[in-house]
Amino acid sequence: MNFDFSDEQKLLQKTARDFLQEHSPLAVCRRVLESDDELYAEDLWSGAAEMGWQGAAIPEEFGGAGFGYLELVLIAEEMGRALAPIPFGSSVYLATEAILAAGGDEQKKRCLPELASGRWIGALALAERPGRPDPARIETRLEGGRLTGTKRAVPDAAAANRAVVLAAAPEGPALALVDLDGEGVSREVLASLDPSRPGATLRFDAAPAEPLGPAGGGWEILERVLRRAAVLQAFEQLGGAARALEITRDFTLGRYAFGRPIASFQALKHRLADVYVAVELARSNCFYGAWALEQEAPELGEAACSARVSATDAFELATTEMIQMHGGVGYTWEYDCHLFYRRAKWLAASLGGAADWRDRLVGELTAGGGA
Amino acid sequence: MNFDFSDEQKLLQKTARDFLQEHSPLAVCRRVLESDDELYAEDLWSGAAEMGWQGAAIPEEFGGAGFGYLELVLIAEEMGRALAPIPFGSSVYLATEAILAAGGDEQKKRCLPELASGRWIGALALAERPGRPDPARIETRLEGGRLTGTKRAVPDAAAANRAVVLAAAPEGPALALVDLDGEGVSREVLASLDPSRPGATLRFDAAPAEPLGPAGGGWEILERVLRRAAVLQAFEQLGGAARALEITRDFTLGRYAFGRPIASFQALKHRLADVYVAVELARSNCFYGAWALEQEAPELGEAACSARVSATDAFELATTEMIQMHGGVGYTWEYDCHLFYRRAKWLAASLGGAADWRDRLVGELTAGGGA
Amino acid sequence: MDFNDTSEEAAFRAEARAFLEAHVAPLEPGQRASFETEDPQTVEAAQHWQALKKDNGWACLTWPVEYGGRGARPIESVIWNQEEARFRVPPNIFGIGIGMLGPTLMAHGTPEQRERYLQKMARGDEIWCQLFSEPGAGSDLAGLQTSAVRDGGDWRINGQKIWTSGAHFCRWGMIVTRTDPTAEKHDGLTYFIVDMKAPGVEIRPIRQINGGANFNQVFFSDVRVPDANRVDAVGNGWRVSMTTLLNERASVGGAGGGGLGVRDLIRLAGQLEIDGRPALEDSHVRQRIADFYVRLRGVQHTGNRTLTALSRGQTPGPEASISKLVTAPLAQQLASFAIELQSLAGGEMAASGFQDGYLGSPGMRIAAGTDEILRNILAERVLGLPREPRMDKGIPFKDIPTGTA
Amino acid sequence: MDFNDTSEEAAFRAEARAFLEAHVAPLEPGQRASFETEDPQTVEAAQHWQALKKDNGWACLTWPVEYGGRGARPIESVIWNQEEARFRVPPNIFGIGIGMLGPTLMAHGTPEQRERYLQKMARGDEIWCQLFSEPGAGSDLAGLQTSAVRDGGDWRINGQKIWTSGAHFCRWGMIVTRTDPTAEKHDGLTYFIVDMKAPGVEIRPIRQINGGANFNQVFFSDVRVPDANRVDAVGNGWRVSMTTLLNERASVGGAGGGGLGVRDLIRLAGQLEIDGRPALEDSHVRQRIADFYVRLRGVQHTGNRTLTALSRGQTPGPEASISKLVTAPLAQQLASFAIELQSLAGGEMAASGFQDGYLGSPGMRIAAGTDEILRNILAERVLGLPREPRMDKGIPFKDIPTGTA
Repeated sequence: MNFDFSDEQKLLQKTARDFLQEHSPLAVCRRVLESDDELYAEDLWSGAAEMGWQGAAIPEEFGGAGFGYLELVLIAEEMGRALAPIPFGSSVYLATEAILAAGGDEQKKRCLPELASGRWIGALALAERPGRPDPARIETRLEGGRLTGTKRAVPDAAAANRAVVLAAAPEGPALALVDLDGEGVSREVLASLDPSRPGATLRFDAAPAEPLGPAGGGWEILERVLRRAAVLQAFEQLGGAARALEITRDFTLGRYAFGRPIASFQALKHRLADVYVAVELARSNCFYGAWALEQEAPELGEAACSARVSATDAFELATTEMIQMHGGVGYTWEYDCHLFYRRAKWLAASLGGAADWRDRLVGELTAGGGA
Repeated sequence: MNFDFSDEQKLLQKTARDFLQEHSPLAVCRRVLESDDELYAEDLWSGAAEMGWQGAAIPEEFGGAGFGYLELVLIAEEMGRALAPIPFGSSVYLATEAILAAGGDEQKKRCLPELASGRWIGALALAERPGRPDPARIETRLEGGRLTGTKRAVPDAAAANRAVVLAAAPEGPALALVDLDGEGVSREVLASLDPSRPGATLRFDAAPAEPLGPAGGGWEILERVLRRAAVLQAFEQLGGAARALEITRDFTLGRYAFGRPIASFQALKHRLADVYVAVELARSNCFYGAWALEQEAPELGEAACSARVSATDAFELATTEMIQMHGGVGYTWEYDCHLFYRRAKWLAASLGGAADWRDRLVGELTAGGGA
Repeated sequence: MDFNDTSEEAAFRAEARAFLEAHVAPLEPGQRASFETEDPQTVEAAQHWQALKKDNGWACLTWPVEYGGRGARPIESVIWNQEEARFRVPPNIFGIGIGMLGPTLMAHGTPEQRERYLQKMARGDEIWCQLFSEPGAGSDLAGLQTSAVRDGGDWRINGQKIWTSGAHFCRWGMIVTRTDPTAEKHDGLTYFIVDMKAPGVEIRPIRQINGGANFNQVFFSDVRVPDANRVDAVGNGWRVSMTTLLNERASVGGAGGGGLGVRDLIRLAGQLEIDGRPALEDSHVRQRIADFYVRLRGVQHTGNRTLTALSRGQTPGPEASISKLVTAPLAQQLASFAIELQSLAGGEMAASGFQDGYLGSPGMRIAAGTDEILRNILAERVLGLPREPRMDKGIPFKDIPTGTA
Repeated sequence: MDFNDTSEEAAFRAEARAFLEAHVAPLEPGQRASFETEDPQTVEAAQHWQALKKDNGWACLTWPVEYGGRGARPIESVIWNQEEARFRVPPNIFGIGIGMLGPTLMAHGTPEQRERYLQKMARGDEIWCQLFSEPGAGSDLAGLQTSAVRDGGDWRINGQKIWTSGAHFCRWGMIVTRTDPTAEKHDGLTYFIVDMKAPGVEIRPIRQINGGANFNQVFFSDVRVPDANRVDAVGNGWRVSMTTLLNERASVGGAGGGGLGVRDLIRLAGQLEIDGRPALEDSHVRQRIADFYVRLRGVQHTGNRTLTALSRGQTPGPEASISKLVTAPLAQQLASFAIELQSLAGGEMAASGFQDGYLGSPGMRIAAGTDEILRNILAERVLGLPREPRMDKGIPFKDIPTGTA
């Protein structure tokens, strides 16, 4: 039984943590969150690229660092701990994965080095209306290399310069790659629940777009990409949850009421234990997801859903309790609780909430896979 | 605002409580539960009939006491408090209500006095398989005054001598009244989750049966009866929940650990507060249900669902916590916790679980009624 | 059992409605009187309306007539509030004074204090705020550290209060201070009336996580208070504060969640689709809606039971704590669920009002008694369970561990 | 990252499997070795199997060789258990002795005691039980009242123990008693080996709410124990007990829920219909199934992390408490939900195995550490949160309030 990361992988994680402690303290997240025009921390983004993180899972032949997924998940966990205000998830877990999954060799050679270097910032444009996306109701059209339609609430799209877009082609759902700074594209930056990760509405008016993967196969590729992204983002959620728990624990140890630390009151102790349990269950499910991702295992579907569900739940629980256990100060702008609370809900929404993934999990289980 | 019972009604409730304290201490419930052949407490049943309870809502012209529903709900609450091991709910809330709702004048004149006196013990035979009943899948047939088919898990059917049976007639779903001691009827007493309220499987082989209400209208009548029964049984659940809370409270006050009553530990205090809240919300919803029942108000559908859901939840929560807070002794046969725990789950099942009623509630709300 | 007024109540309601109709416009359907603005014009409008009510016998309904009230029964006050809520009136910024501080002065103040302050409080000529909580003393109010030290015939106050509503437009505040740190925790406190315009009083708004700023921090630097403004005896501040807080509970009562509710959720679910069918037909969505609905209806009907007790002349118990304990977490759960239902779009503030609700609801779970304090109240005062062991009894306040020494 | 044995582990596993295949039959798919029967034949069969294992070096794997063990690494013990679980073997009724009491004797017993008892314990020739809990001392074990009083060279034991497994077929028991009620609570305890066949020992089975009777009450009336059977010093019983209980935690570990699981629930949902469609397509049902599944998988993979630590020669922490804290309430919730799904039929025991699960699961939440105790352990030992204030410290045991005086 070897169900843990190797010492080398843990060392890489430690390096990432040290780097982010220095370059992405919570003040950086707060700076972007409070700013009207700083859409992401550019210095942090380029620093991460220098560390090779954007290209962690991109093979070296395509300009990546070629670390692999067991390394990338640990970087993701640290991104989550740091609440890094950069579009890492959208560019790395989604756009990069889409090109890795569906791109032709020429596309990979052309696009992946741009993504690995951080020059391209990718996003995935999926939703057109509130509610669970539905392949039968895609109104954005891709025809003759031109894209027309509107994508709503695209995560990280305020910062991105490229988008992988789900569109309806004559052959069926298709993915297309679009230059967001090119012709026929306009964007409206939106107020995000987590303003450190601003999204946008993207409008395409016959914008030039190149198909990604076989026409008509877009939905299947998307499903594959989402599954992989779910594992990666679950680690980000896990990192955030664990950090929220640590901060809450430390606060309750230092805060006294009735002559003793509030951490000694059983109501808080027991709920902190419950948060700890949720975080550890999420961690274990995430480990399994990482294994399945790295192995391209048939269990990936089930593992990704489980990791996603438990990490989403853990982060939401940890941050809800974080504010509550901080009491009045936890509800002030000045304290950092709301940074975590916002990020937790925003990450939950950005790949569709836990309910969607629960439903999908049962689909995986009853399709004949699973434990 | 006069959203409470009157002093006269409260006096009647007090009388009921006193009577049941004397004639239905928990030892009586335990006696029936542990007995292999005592199917219900016959003495208690006839005592209740002498008090006029079986006929509480039956008009005096049909042999009832004619108290009304605001009185009957309070008797039901006391039945719940006492865990009375008698088929009161099936006979009074279901069978009697079905005849009141659907019986012709002659039927009422003939049947209701029997039910009011307790000579007839009624049951409602509805389910044919596990899962939510479905009017499109009734296999029991009613034709030419003869009933054929099998009804499973009929609550209180071990004790009953009459049953109102849902059957498929040529015109559609129909209700029929059957003498369970008559020809063509056989019954198999089942081990119930709550053996103080044993159910049975009923097999009908061309058993003589008289139609109740218009042929083809059986499902609508049934829905009406279930709605009314839901309010009445909610009070029974409420009474059980409140008593479970009281017993648990008293136990935790008397039980010491670490030099102090376990009731002083915040983990228990806060959960007892949560049980109290659940009981009070249930009580308030029950009050509303009682008002709607008594008024035959258009809000009855919504009110019945709300009362049923919150009372079911409260009783299950109170009894689950009851065992847990009693600790080891709570898990022994000797202590009374399991009497409550069994009754709570059994009552939940006997009209279909809370999930069924939640679903029904949204139907009521979106059909244009409600608050 | 019914939901009707008694004939006496009906007469009162008719009279109240007649007065309202004569002076203010009814709210349109769906319209809400704004409760957020605290600009000078709004304050002035509120004072104007309060004065009009006072001059016509519709202010401070339950106060005795001698102090400017109407001597009405509590149920009548409820009826007035129900009726007034149907009209377009300025926000009520007098609640803390009239509901909590006025009754405190009646119980503990000197005849001079009652004479000087109550009528002006009743008429809204002078607005009042409450200065109890401190950064280090929230749920454990008696842990407060703001000091008052004798200085000739005056007192000098130093320290910091927090969560004060309306501090910047208030004329007077009621403050609890520590006058003897060597006494036991609850014994060394004294209660004062403090001039909010006095030198040394500094007010800073607190920004909340939802961007709102409904509360303030108030700093006291050598603020002088004459001994005539002391309420009740030196060292008796805890008892006086309890009077104030008991009246808070009575006046807060059934604070409904505010923000979007279950009807809004039903509407949302009617607009969204899951797998090509309305979300409102999805059984998971239905279960959640029903769960929210049943609990909220339970709270509402619990409120009706409380009103019934009032109508019958009884005193409702601390059962009122149920309302906030249920509705505040529920508002958070409901907003959270609605956001989840919006799926990918849920991360944008503009997707619906539920995003605002998600950011606003945590404050409801903390303000005016945290969930934890409310559970303690129910456990101890209703169920009669014992208190936790106290580590802060029987020793001088200054020796109680604070974690900061 | 993988789920594979190291080559050393694989070799051990092969060796273990070879021994098992040579002596016992494999379980058929879906078949379970019964764990409930405790009739004399079963006890005898269990002893026979244990002796065979012992004589071939497969008993007490982690015990030192000198005491009858194999000196194996903990991961090897796990591998053995995994392999043995695939075969049709009698129930293991030696776990308490071998897992908890043996290690206690190794740490605290005299050379004579180790010599006398350990080999026979290892071989199953003598079966052991544990006598710790009392009716008035469960979670608060140190509140125990069973007394041992010196009587010449012997001790006389009086009192009552509870929740003792297998008392009627055990030869020996390990008992903690109070020898000095005037000492502080944890200081007045002494630990003994007691002869379960001695005069004055009376065993009564306890009937559980699900009808089972896996535990006993044991009454002691003037039971004589020679001083040679005392384990460690007089007054040192608490420390000895802690050794026993630490070994309990290590051996209980990832106790899986037992009973019906999420796969059974999926099967049930596939058989039932809601509104004419399979319940497995109902979105509410799917949400609940997924919730159960995810948590159980989380527990399972947490177990894999623990095994990995063992495989790497590390000591797993009290994180193992997670398993029971999650699975026991979950088993109850799962059974409850399955019953609800059966709707009207859910009230009958025969409807499915979930009714049994509903009655059995509350015991899992209480036995071997209640949910509450497990949360305390996680909060204090993993998160480092402070203990509750203690009201039972610094005073003689006899003066601690018990509520019964």
